[in-house]
Amino acid sequence: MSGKLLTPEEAIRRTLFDGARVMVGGFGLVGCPLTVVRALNESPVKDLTVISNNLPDPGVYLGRTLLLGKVRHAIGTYFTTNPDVGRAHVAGQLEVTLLPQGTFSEAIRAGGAGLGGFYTPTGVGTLLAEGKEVREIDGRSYLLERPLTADVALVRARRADALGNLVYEKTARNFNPIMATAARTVVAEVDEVVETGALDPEQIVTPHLFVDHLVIARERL
Amino acid sequence: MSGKLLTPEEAIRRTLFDGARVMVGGFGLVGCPLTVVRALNESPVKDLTVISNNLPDPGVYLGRTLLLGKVRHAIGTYFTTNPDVGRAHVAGQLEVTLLPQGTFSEAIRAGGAGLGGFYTPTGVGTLLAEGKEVREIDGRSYLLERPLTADVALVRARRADALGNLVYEKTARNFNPIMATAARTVVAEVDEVVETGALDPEQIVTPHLFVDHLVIARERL
Amino acid sequence: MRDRVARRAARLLRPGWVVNLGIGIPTLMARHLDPDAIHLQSENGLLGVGPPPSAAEADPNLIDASKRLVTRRRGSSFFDSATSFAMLRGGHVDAAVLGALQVDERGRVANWAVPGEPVLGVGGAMDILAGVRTVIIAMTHVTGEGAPKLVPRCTLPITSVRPADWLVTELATFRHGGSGLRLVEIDEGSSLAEVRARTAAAFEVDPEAGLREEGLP
Amino acid sequence: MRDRVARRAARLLRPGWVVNLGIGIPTLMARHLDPDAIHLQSENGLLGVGPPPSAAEADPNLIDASKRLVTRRRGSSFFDSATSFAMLRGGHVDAAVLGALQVDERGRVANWAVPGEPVLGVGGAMDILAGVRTVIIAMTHVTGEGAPKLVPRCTLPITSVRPADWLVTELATFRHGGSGLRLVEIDEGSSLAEVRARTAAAFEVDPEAGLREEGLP
Repeated sequence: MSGKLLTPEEAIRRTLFDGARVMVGGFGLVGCPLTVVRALNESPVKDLTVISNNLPDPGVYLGRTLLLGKVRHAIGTYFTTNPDVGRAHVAGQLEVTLLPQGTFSEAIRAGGAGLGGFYTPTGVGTLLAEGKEVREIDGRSYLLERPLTADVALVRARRADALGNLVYEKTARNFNPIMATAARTVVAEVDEVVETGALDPEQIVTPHLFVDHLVIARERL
Repeated sequence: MSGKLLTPEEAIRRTLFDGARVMVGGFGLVGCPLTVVRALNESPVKDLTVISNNLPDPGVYLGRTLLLGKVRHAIGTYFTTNPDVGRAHVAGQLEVTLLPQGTFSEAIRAGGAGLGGFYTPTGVGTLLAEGKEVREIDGRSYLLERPLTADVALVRARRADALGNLVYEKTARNFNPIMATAARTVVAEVDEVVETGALDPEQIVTPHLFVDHLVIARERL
Repeated sequence: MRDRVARRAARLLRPGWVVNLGIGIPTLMARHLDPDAIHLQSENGLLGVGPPPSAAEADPNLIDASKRLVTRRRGSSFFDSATSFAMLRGGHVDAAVLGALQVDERGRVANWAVPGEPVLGVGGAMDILAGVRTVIIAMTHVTGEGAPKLVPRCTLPITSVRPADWLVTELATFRHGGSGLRLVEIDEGSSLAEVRARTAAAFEVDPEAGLREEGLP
Repeated sequence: MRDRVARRAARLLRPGWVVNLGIGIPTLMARHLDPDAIHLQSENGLLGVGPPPSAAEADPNLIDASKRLVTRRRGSSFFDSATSFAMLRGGHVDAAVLGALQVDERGRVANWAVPGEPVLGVGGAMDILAGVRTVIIAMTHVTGEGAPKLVPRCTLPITSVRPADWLVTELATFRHGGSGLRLVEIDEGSSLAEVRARTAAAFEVDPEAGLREEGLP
């Protein structure tokens, strides 16, 4: 039906590798590609850098990826709700890079847009400014932030057409559309794949040129 | 019906002033708010800085704004198709700032997003890099570009709801959604205002918090 | 007590405003707001947050930034996180109400990190303080142990160099202007003496502060 | 002659590619492309550009970046200009075909400004050269006055320091690799001698260049 359609296992096998940088959509589990993350957990890949707002939830999905020892470095904004992150970090098993959520989002967008960096007022004068260039522009101070990119992005959408155009579902949209722009290879988990032409061209959020593979969700929130 | 609804004349009178920086949507006349621009031309405002991809078309709409002597400075990407721009520039009556179209778009988005600037690879080593900071980041050269903001944005959308949420029409979308984020006051010209709740929340491109005033179009392409 | 803070903070919001409510006391404010007059923005990508759903309405894909199930109001819209923070950082959101661990005489807020523990969460608070037009801090006046949270200088890591504009507690409301903290309202159940006793920060007192339980200037 | 250039350039595109076509000769290519295999992106905000409309189909709000009326293909999408250039600059578009005034031995392209005249238009060419994966220049081999356009060093202002990957004219096709220009195909109506005579730039010659009218390596 769609040349982009793969099983979750195939999608992981074809795209991920030891040491890969992988973006995973979701604000908590809302908008997290559950089926694909489960396939990741069942695969042998390891030493991942995971770029995701959190590592949700304790013991399951990305929380389980962490417990399986597959995550070397987590880049995100809010890991407080998963105590395993703190434990792994204190034990020296997990590097954590924390960014303000707006900076995290903008860095992903910048990565997808081919930019070399951007100046944001967020975080100036705080602990998260440590080691970052501060620059005064028109009398206001800004931090230089670098783009985030990845080898693979695992995103969740509501629906795809056969070409790979995506539409999202309510607040499950969150980081998914920007992550879909910022990785070399993009896997989108969807509830259904409709025929090309069935999505309103004014309503498509992620045009198909950003999407490499589609996976049908086997589980939902 | 909508508390944001004004006549085009009122919208210009309430928002524009001599010396204002004004963004105007459109790629040529497609997506240009024709009714509002006509009201601008009939108003006494002058000494404007116009931020628009072009000044379309020769002798009409923004081309007429230019001939009326209201434009002091034009910031855009492609003025070649309006010979009056070249004439006014050579005569010393019009300052022109030329940006690559991607830089222009990104600068408007950055202005709306509260950023202090961004590094783009576009334009490095060309005439348009003159006077701009060049920075090497991870082995590639980038130019520092500054955000663009305005006092007023005049944009064109297909439809608004009473709150001011906007949806657009085909390639008339172009610069309008980003300009709607980058000005202190935003006037949106639309074909119709529907009741709040009539627009699909997944389909709204410009949420109402960006829109101050609505004007019903009196003329169309 | 927390609800009393929420009610007082709600009175600072103006009709037509777009408002972001943080975690903690601010989430209690929604019930005190006119839903036709105040538009709630949630940084996970929703403008037009509605009240909690009935069991039948509950949609697991419709949450707010506190990860609570919500509904949506008529005229709401969904957007991605970069767009959401462009709204917040870009000055398009009229007000935010945030909780805090400390606020100091400069109006600076500490609400994200505790010394001695690994810092593993920051969320959106830094962006909100960087960009939202009016920032209101809603918090208890003292810690659970009775220590003042209004201090001369934050001893906890600050969230931003940008000062909060208003500070609301169960005892009082302060305005932070260019010249420091100013007490503008005292709760009818409290007194200037009590406010002074439980506040470590220096502050000016508005002559009418005691008269302002209903309606601020 | 221009159509011959367009036809040869079209053969460089691969099935499944997303391609941006510039103003001039590139706009003639669309008719030589399989619309199910090549997706045309237009920087004014459309992925899935279709052929020109019939009079009945014509929609003034549906244009390409050359401001010509177009139609849209099934599966097309509309987006704003910042998103469109994020695609182009961010490396998400497989190929672009651009016209040029000059191309030099380093593969550098001049296609936007003429010395002595005020520079009043640049459009999207600089972003396209900065970010699109494969850049193909499609141009006449010499100027209207017969002067070579393939020169040792551009004398007109360059559009980018990034070299073009392919250069197609009515006489020949060149590949630009790390080591300079390489002639890989000669038109069946031309000869190596003619290409040399009308080219001011130095170039290597692929031994099979004369045999490649149909299908490139």
